[in-house]
Amino acid sequence: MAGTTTAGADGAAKRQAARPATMAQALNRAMRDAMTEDPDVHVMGEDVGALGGVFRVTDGLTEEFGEQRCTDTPLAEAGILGAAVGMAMYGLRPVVEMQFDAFAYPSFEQLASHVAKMRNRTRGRLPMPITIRVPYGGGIGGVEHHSDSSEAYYMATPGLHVVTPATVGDAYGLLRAAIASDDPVVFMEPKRLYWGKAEWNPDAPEQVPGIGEAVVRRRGTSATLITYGPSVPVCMEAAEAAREDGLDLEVVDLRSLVPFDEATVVESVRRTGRAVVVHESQGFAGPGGEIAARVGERCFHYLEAPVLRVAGFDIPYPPPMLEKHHLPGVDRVLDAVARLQWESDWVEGGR
Amino acid sequence: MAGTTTAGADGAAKRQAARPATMAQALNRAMRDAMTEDPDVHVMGEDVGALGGVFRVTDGLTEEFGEQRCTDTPLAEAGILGAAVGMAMYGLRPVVEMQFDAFAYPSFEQLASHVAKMRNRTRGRLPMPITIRVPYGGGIGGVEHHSDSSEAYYMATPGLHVVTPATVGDAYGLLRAAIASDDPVVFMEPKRLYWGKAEWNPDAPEQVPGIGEAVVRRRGTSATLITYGPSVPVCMEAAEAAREDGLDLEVVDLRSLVPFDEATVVESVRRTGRAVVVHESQGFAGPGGEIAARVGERCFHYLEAPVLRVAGFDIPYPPPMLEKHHLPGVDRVLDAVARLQWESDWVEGGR
Amino acid sequence: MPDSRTPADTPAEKNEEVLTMTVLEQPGAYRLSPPPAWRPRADPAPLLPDAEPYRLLGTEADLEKTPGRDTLLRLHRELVRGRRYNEQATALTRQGRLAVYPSSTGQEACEVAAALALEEQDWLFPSYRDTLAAVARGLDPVEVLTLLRGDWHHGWDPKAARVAPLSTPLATQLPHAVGLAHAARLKGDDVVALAMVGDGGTSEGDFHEALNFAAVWNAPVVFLVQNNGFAISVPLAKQTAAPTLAHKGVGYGMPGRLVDGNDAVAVHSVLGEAVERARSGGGPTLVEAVTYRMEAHTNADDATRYRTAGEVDTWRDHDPVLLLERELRRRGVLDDATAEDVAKGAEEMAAGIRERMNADPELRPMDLFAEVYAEKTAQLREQAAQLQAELDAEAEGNV
Amino acid sequence: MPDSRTPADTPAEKNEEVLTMTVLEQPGAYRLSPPPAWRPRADPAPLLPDAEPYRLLGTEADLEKTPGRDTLLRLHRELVRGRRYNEQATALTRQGRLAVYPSSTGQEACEVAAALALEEQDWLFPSYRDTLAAVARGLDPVEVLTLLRGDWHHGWDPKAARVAPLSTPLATQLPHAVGLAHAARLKGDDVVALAMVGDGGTSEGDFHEALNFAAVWNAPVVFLVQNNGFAISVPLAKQTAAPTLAHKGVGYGMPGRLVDGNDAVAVHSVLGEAVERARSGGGPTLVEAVTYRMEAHTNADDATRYRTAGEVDTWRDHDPVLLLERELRRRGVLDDATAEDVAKGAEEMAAGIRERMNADPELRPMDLFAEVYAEKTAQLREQAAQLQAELDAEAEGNV
Ligand SMILES: Cc1ncc(C[n+]2csc(CCOP(=O)(O)OP(=O)(O)O)c2C)c(N)n1
Ligand SMILES: Cc1ncc(C[n+]2csc(CCOP(=O)(O)OP(=O)(O)O)c2C)c(N)n1
Ligand SMILES: [Mg+2]
Ligand SMILES: [Mg+2]
Repeated sequence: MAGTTTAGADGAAKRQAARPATMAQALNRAMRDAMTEDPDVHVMGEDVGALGGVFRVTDGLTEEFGEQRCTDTPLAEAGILGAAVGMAMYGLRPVVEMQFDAFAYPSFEQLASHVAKMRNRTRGRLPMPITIRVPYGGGIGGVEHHSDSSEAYYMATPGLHVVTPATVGDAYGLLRAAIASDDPVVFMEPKRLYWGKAEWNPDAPEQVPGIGEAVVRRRGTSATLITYGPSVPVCMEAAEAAREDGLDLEVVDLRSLVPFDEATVVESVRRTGRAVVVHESQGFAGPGGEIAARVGERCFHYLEAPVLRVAGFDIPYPPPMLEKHHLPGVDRVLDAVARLQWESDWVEGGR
Repeated sequence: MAGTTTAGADGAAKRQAARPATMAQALNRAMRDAMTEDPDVHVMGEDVGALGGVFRVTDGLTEEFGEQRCTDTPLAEAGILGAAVGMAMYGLRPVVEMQFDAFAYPSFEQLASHVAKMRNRTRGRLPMPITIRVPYGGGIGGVEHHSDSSEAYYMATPGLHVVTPATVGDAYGLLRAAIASDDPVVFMEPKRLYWGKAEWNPDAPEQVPGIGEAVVRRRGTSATLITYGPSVPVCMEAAEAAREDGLDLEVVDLRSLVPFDEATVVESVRRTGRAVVVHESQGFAGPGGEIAARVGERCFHYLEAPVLRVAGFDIPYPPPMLEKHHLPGVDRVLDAVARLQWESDWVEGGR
Repeated sequence: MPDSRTPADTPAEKNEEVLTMTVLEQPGAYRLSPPPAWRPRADPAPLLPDAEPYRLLGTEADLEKTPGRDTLLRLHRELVRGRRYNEQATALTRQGRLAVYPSSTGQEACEVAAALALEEQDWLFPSYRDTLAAVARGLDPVEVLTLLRGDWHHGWDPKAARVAPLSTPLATQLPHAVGLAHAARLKGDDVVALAMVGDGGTSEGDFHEALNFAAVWNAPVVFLVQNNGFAISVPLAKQTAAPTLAHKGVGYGMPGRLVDGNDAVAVHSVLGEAVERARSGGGPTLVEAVTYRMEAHTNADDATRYRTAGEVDTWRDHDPVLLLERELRRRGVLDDATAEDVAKGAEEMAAGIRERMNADPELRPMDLFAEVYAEKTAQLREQAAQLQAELDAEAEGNV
Repeated sequence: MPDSRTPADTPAEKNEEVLTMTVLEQPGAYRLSPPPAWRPRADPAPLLPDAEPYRLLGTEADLEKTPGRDTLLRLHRELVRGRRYNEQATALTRQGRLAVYPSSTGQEACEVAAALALEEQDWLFPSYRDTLAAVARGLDPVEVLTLLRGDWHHGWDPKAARVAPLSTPLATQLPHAVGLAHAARLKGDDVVALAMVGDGGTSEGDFHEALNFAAVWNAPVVFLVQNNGFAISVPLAKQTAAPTLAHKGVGYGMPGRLVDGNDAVAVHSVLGEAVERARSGGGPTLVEAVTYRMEAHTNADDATRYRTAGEVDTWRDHDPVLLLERELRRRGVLDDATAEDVAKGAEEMAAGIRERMNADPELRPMDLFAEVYAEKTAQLREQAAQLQAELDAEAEGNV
């Protein structure tokens, strides 16, 4: 997917070296570059114009490309996504911003019954090159309906790609790939990583693997942490901490939930023999179910211990003052790692 | 849950013996009896009145209870479910019919953001005793959008119960229990079992276990088939067929997907040492993911083979003339059973 | 039709202008210290529908001048063919050749007029009820019936035909029409979208959102509501309490037009005007065509459960084919020879459909995986291989 | 307000009657052989809003007769307290005592009038913007602010207070109001529901579906749209092209009323009339109150990105508190002593809020599992045990 990480049309005069950039800035740059390169790319959503989005991810796009390229729509998510379907039918590449995870739900019928199915029902004649950006997850002190992790819904809908970056570089590269994709991509942006910074060169963004490829963020031999999005930094921290216990954990960042990179995951777990799936979404019928089931099936003879899951509780997302009790943190990850039957002392009843 | 299977207010004169009844008739009778016993039970939906619903499940209810107790609503699913929320807030017990699985999607926001969360956010002060009847699944020759299996969406939404009958007796008993429940129940009715008949006495319906209890439909020792709804008859047939191969399969009918009866499932698999999860919904991120992951974790040391899944393909539901290729049938179940490493000949790459 | 309804009299100005309006142009003044003068954002009067459904048949309008003899005869021919098409499709259902058929018998005037109102480059957005509109637009009936036959979900090339797939989830096609029309305008193309929906569909949120987007974006869209009296079994009175469905237009800032949906000439005229208005930058129009569904909802429905034969009979006198034929004969536009010729053509069309639909369709099971994505995922490759193996085994007679 | 708008003049008859209308009462007649005479289902004329926002302040209306001195003074007191409440809540945000606060500064007339228009047994359905309406209805401000403080999602007993939880997903509370009002009517109870929504919220499908259900069911509901000019950054002109939002009413068969939302007496009067109309079986009303959001959307918003200070300034002269106070003084209804007394009361209320909100709320982590279901599932029992163990370990200083 070489074309997806080019730096846009800026002249050499404006070129810069790497400098600290946030994920929000990288996402913004990805849209800017895509819009510059392809006049068919249109950004639309609530408050994406003058305001630049409530997270400022579309900052400056209307100023640069005009109101017809980055458009404040009426406040109606089904209407937004439905209109995007029509625009895609006419050859545009809409990039839709849903303001918060739970506010994508009104568009669920358009998503499940049209966006996901249009290519298939028309035997490929009406592909849906739509990117649906969904800020997701908690940890930002949001009140109810502002912190849902809705990726399980999208994963369970054949026809959609589901992608989620965990790093600044991936944010840029994966969003470019999503916009360039001829298939609909639900692009899940971990809210609490929006302001995380990394060294990054907007004029020569690093090449990153494309949609459908997981990445081993940290090599290890003792056990594999399988994770994505907002839980990647948690797992990296847990892996650091586990070194004190003499454990060398591998961390796999899935990057795409659909397509699912089974090869990378299975290779890792067969090598380490142990796995913990970590995510923020509720555990029951959450993404980890599919992942653990698949690992269990494909790595059966290599497993030294059951595949464990560390996830959000099976509850509606808590109010801000209690969210820390819900979010899977380093301690819970380490607890799960400790239960991976290092000495065949399997404890019944843990999660 | 004793009160949920009483026979209604009919006098002895009208009492009858068991006779062949369809699942549709049992569901109809469940609503009739619930409405007779409790004036707060209201049935509502599209065409539930004079027409008796497109599957005739509400046949005669308007005639018997009047238009205010069984109400043809305007054609707007979010409005129906949203109005039901308000009615429940005032103490009614709405029973909502969604006409087909995919036509419940417009109400997704009301379901996920209100129905599922209202009790929790109000600390129990506004429970939501709403039953949402969703005819689901395929095998009836329906054109697109008429055969979805949407249960994964509801399972992934904490706060909802998800229940699905596979027998005439369960249809009555579980629907009575759903209507009697103070929590919202998504009641998934397997369309292609609507017209399946069994001996059943409407005036003395059999007592069945309540919501949250699985049932072992067939005892066996070789392996456990874990299934629900439309796939229960398929698994029963597969179990019969497997006897030819000398295999004695156990069949667990989950009946409730939420709450999930882990105890029954785990007990069974620990006993047989092998398990196949069977459902019609797409495999990837489908209900079987959670089930297989949970069994894998809780039965790890008892498993002789990986937990396998037999499911619908990861595709939009096919057109009527091709659906037979999609639906998990007896042969696919037997194929999976054959791959349960009876002689340690694990085959890579099968599903 | 009042003259005030000309395309020049647009409810919303061009988009650019609308966007520069500020909140100060809203109402809210306190008389004692007036803020900038209040005015409504559009004049409501021209957006309101006529007091009665607009008609041309049975009036003294000079139809030979407008729409003219050719159009009258074309409408007649298509109506007769349309009726025959509906009968043929219904018959195919009885023979098990179609999984289901939602007939538009009684609604042919709307179906045909919708197709004829559009130019070559325009787009039609039909619902499941509107296969006839697609056929009248020139599509191959066998391709059009694919969804209802059941060998695939959809049968024609939407881009080549500029007819969107039949939409089953109610009203969901309306925002698509808005988005497409908007996109075409952004690209500078002269394209109008005409989207069809039923009276029941107007209750859905997507109807509301689509009309609002269309008005705010001033998109070249015509919304045609066929009010055929029922949403399956539910009569209009349980669907809405509005004076007419056309009265919804003003709430979006677009004109609402009310027309006798069984008067083919009137529907054609109203739609034609709305299409012209859209084409010339005047924005969207909502048209309510009052008609009646003569058959059951589909062959699977039992209409006797919710309406009387007498009610249906009353509408037989208002049959759109009858009305037009009677009028054209009265005016001397249609003679026996032409009528016979038309009938013969319709018979031939029906025979062609019958013959081709009686052949078994070619089934392509492997297509189940072909276009889920542009490229199959690893999981889909596995699953496709599994099905292929099953099919191979079956072909070898192993199963 | 024209006299034709009396409750007797209802748009939809009683439900029972509506449901017996048949499709033959629809339009669609062919003049040459007339079907049963066509008539619209309701007379549209009385459903249309006034040409300008209705006002009472600054007019010669005899306010001391209606609404009367007591109500005028009550409105004034609540407006002053409301303003003070808004200021206090905003200040608490700056001090980190609230997670977020969507202020209703500038909209106090709507908030207060909504609360005062209802009887004891009636229900209020507020959005996140409408904490003041809940407070003006008599709820404890600290309970009302629970959601925005963040210790729990909701803070009062909705049944005891007859105030539904603050609704964050836009317009979703409207069908709830319809369902509740409908249920109460079915039970024979005298209950009216008043539901509040913003101008942006009117674009959502749920708005449409709720209004349609209300009209078809003839439910006793009043929909109050506070058109405060913006949906976060999006101005009204990008939200709708309608002449006014009140023009949406006719499309559902309910009256649409347009009122100056900064004229507390006018809003109170229009809402009072709509509530009475609903109570007496006249069905729902849509009220658009034209007002202005003086603060940013919430403390997290930067309003300078999308509007000028000048625009905001223009509205300062139309401040609802100022308007009412000026008028009451002009009319001699309000004297210095009363005004001072009112101000003092407001200060005391603010001090009370400050003090209680400065105390740390009692956090109850185990409540995360308490009311997900009536009874915990096995999975939730496991998870609760896990959290309890973690909390215990923490309490013992083990973590
Ligand atoms: C979202 C959605 N809900 C429900 C249905 C099921 N359904 C199919 S047709 C129909 C009635 C539609 O009535 P109307 O809009 O008046 O169109 P008509 O069939 O009369 O042409 C219903 C309820 C559907 N297709 N989509
Ligand atoms: C369904 C939904 N979509 C988006 C949002 C995010 N959001 C919160 S407030 C708001 C603007 C609402 O504007 P308006 O309805 O005019 O109410 P106001 O804030 O002006 O009172 C938006 C877009 C939401 N809360 N719910
Ligand atoms: Mg209809
Ligand atoms: Mg607003």
